[in-house]
Amino acid sequence: MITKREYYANVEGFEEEYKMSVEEVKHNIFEVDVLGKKHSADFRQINESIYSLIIDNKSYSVEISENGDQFEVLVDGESYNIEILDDMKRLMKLRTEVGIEGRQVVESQMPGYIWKTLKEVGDEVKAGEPVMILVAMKMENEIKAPKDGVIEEIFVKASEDPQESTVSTGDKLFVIE
Amino acid sequence: MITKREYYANVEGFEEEYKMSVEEVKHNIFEVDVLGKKHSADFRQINESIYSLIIDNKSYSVEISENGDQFEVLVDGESYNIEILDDMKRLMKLRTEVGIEGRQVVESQMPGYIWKTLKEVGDEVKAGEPVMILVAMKMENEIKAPKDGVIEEIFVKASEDPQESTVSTGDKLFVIE
Amino acid sequence: MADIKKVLVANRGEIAIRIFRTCRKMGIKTVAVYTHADRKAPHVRYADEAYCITEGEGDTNYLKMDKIIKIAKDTGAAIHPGYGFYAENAEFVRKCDEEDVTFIGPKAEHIDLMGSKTGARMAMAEAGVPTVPGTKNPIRDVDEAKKICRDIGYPIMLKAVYGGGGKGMRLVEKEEDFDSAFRTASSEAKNAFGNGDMYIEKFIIKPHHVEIQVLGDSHGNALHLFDRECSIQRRHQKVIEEAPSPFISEETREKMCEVASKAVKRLGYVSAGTLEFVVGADQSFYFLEMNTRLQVEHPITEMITGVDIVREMIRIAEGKEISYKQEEIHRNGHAIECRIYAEDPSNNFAPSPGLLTIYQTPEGPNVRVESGAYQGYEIPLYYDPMIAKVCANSKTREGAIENMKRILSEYIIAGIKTSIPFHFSVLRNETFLSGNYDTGFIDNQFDKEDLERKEHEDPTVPLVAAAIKQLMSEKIAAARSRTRPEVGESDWKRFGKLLNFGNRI
Amino acid sequence: MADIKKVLVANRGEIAIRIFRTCRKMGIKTVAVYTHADRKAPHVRYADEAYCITEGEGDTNYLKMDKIIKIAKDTGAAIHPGYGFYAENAEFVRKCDEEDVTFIGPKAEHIDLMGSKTGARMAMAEAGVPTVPGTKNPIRDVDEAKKICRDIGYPIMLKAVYGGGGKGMRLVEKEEDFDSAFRTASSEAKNAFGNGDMYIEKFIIKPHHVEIQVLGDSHGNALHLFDRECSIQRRHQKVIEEAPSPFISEETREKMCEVASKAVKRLGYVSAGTLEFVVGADQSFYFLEMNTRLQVEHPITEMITGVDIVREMIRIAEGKEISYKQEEIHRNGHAIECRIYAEDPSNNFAPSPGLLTIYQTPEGPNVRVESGAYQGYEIPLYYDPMIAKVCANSKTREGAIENMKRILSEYIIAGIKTSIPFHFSVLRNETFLSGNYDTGFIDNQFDKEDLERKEHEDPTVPLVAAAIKQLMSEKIAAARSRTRPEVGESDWKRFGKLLNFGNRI
Repeated sequence: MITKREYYANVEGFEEEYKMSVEEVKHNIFEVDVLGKKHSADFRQINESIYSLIIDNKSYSVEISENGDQFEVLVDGESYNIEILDDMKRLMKLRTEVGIEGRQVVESQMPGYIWKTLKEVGDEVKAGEPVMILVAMKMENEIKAPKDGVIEEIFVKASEDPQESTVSTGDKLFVIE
Repeated sequence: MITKREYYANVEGFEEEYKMSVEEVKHNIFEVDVLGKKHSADFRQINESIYSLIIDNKSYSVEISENGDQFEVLVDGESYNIEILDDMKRLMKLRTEVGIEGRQVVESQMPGYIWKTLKEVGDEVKAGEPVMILVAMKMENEIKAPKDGVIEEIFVKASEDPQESTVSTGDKLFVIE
Repeated sequence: MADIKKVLVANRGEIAIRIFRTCRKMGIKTVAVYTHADRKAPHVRYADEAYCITEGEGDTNYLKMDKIIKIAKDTGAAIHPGYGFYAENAEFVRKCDEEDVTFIGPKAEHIDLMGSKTGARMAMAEAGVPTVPGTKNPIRDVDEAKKICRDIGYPIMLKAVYGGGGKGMRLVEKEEDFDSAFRTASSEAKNAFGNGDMYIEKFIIKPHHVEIQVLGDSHGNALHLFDRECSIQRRHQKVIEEAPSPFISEETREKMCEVASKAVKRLGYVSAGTLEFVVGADQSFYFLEMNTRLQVEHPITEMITGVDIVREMIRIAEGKEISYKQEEIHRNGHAIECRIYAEDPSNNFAPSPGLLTIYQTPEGPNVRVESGAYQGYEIPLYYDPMIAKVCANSKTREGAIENMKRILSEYIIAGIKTSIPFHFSVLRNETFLSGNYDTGFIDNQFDKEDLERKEHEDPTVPLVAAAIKQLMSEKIAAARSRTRPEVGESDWKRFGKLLNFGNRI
Repeated sequence: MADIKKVLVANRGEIAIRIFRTCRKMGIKTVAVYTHADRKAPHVRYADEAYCITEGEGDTNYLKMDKIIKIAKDTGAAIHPGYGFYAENAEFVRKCDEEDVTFIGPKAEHIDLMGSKTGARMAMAEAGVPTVPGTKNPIRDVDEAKKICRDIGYPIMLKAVYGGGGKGMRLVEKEEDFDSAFRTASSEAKNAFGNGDMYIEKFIIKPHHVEIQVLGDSHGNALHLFDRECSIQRRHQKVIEEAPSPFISEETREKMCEVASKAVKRLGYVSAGTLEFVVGADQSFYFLEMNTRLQVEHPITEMITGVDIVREMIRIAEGKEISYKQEEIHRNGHAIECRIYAEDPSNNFAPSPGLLTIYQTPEGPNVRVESGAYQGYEIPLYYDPMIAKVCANSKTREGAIENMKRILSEYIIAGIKTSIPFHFSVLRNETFLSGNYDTGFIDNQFDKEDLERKEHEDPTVPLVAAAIKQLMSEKIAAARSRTRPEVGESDWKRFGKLLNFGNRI
């Protein structure tokens, strides 16, 4: 049974790395140490995404979206993107933070459908040049080349019928080499 | 695959028995015959209890609670208690509708806790005499004897602590012979 | 008296949240108290600070006077009692005074005075307010009491001296019912208020319950915020209220408002209060009692006057003057409140606590909902069954009723039964629509009228819905018996269990 | 013209429901139209009658002119177009006229006139309304157009002649950007409005977008319902609106309202409309365009004036006079609207359609929500991303902002991302609070100010929450790997799937 863990946390927009420890001292009751400062926290799930958090008698309604080690936390209307890593994951991350170059796969950043492709496989493009147009909720969005290069592969077929060219967030759109 | 059924329906407060047939002609589309009058119905579940029902282009938001063959249907703020039986169940019901007499088990009609018992096993009671007091949401409710007789058994122990004498709807309270 | 920077609400549910809402707007910090059973109640999350006042799961009681006052003192908060619990409790106010904690409400002496209904009637009679004939003293001798009743003439009303909210109250139509009524009412009163003393009052035939909302401050200012009609009652419990009353004449309204605000001034009453009157068919009115607290139905007065009563209570507790002069208070349109109870109208209004599997509140214009519930919340067994109050307003009474019907049709609650279908029936009732209904209307007249109305309804739509649902259930059962012979639960049941599971995490 | 007994709304989502709400109150029956994709959209259940206008799942298009008009004719309904779709479509109005179907909106000739922005500016200039310098005619020759721009001076604005709502519109800061901007804007316009014609307009530095709501009837009466400030825009899309404008002076307001209502009278304009103005830092104002429809942001005008604009539109379509005289229209307090979009503010506002697993709307006083969503609803990909508008009012602007913060904190949506956190950031921004922000504020200035504000926040609470959640997830994963090595889904994921399942039944 896991009851105590040490973490390293990063908050988007804040430079500091936060060293933390969390211990479940009773059911629903946690002792949390943030940069050496101890807090007593009573944490309850209210529904799929809302939690009631009472820290040292201060009460918060907190919305949490979890995606692996990434957390989006909404407190009092303020949104925070937080990464929580343990020793091992932190190490792995530091190792892979050396840059990648060369071939790049462009993925869709939003759901929608590909209304038009402006380039074909083999075309040379400049960084910032539009390659295709994605329509989502009636708005046209140009999908641009992230760098100078040649279009190596296109994964989607454009269509004016939304049913035939739907893409989801994260779907591969094209490869530029 | 069941696609067509014949039913007999009763609606509380209405004397008539309604002969009906229901046929699923397409996914979500039904032909329903009520006393010889045909209706075309498009029926969709919206959430746990709400259904969108379009009958001959008239649109209804319908709340349905189902309990065996008993349905409580809320339409346009009006509540209907309906029983839907097939041939066989209707026959069985007609058979058992000859009265029951003698020993009666009294069940709780609401959740709450038994605050006080006023009678003991062996006591003679008259119809309408209070036997125990059930407290639910701060209100006291006298549980009365349904007939003249003798208390044969009491299933609950009264207590001023709600935790110790909680009863649910349908819990047996006492037997009168 | 210093400005209030923080407010502790010694209450739960919708009224705690309602008070917090005003505090937020005023930039005042908020403190919630809660029992173990209420850890996931919404008022806990709504506050800036939250303190548990019970020792364990078994204790569901909010009446923890010393603990609550200590929390207020330690956090530097003033206390608002809401209604119920410590509202109208003079001892609580005195303890607050001793501990130098600001109490947002009336003075202990006025709570004491109005807490004894016999004392209240004497004081009001002295202040020029007409009162109902009856005994002034608690019943000590049942035979003696019966004699008095014979003199006044039946029907009479038995009332708890320290009661309120419809509890410990019984109508006695004839002498042979007196003993049983006295016993149960007195016992209920003793249990609810710690004192079983009862008194007798003349029962007015076809009475209307009309009340006047008042405010007084520590500078001797007093004013009224007009009237509310509260005659739609089930077993003496208000269910629908209107502002203004559709029954009283403008002349009666003026007279009632005037005696009420004059009495408040004369008594030196401070904070919000309500004078309840019984009004006869001939528009004669008698003072019944004064509620020395914020009432459940105060929002309809706020809707027609634009005055935030909680804000005024806080300002008055800070020692400030009321923000308005009487001549600045205007009535604007009509407002109606429906109280939504967790009870089953088709099963004799049996309490219906449980898990809210669906909870959708109404939207659109001219609506105000104050609730203490949310989807996935399990309504506890231990507290008041009122889960929300819904208010509608409009320029006219007809408009407010139409709005309320529209609003209730958008209010969808599943998992428990609620009084919403009952409200619909009332809003469609001819007597209610006429605006001339007395306090006996629901208990004596309504069911019969409602049955007659329903006879003319066509049950085709609900029949079609139920029959299709039956067919679909049979299909699912048949499919299941082929593929999963051992499992008996539907997907929707599992859905409910998961909700429940989420609730227990 | 006869009284309207039934209204078909040729629209979907919140605006269909908003119009139905007024119809219900007026005792008018309602008709919904829907596509296969929208069978479970809430407007379908909200209406008395519902007609599917598509042939199959693949067709998600609401633009079915002949079908819609035929349904209206067959059911005896008048048609309200809402906004978008057939609003501001003169051909649709002419077809209605031909088929003897009442159209609840302006005359075809005025839609035509105002639909061409160049024509509109000429007409308004003639009616004495000041207009912005620019070309009057659609661009035919790009080089010629560039020359004109050089004359007027950059920055200039490219606008779709038949456009509206921010689509087909591009700001061009310098000549080398002209080609690309013209191409994308014209293509967008052609796709959205069936016509790619563009015109050029002088771009006012630090401009405010202030608009005047007007009403005209067929008896020659015309009046204004005061102003709205709509300068909080993201990429030319309004996100927050206020009534009244905190920027313009009383003198400017009076002048603008007067020229607007005079122009309406002079044009013989009938029904509700809006004159959009650009106001410079020096309070000079120029007519931009007239929207010949009900606007998204009309509720804030309703909140400060008490006028139900949809009710007036229906009455005007019945041939009645406007229910008010100008001198009966008073401003009362301040109202703010936040548009809630299904988009992710922390991911560059990418659209975020999907299943609403949690949908709790705000309660309490001084709030109005108009939404077309509910818990368990799957927001479709095919339609506008606005899922709701939330309005707050109060006596003062400060009060309305405080109320809105309280209200948004009660608005809980999960399953998709929404613009609610963005609104919070704006409501806390010093420039917004000062009331002096121009239309470039969000796009050019806000992000930097918001980052600076956030730097001072303490992330302890979200850190504690995330760390506890991580610990709990690890616990659950560890427990699962012991007991069910093959299953990877959490109970909450299953919960979501069940919701989804319920949705598909």
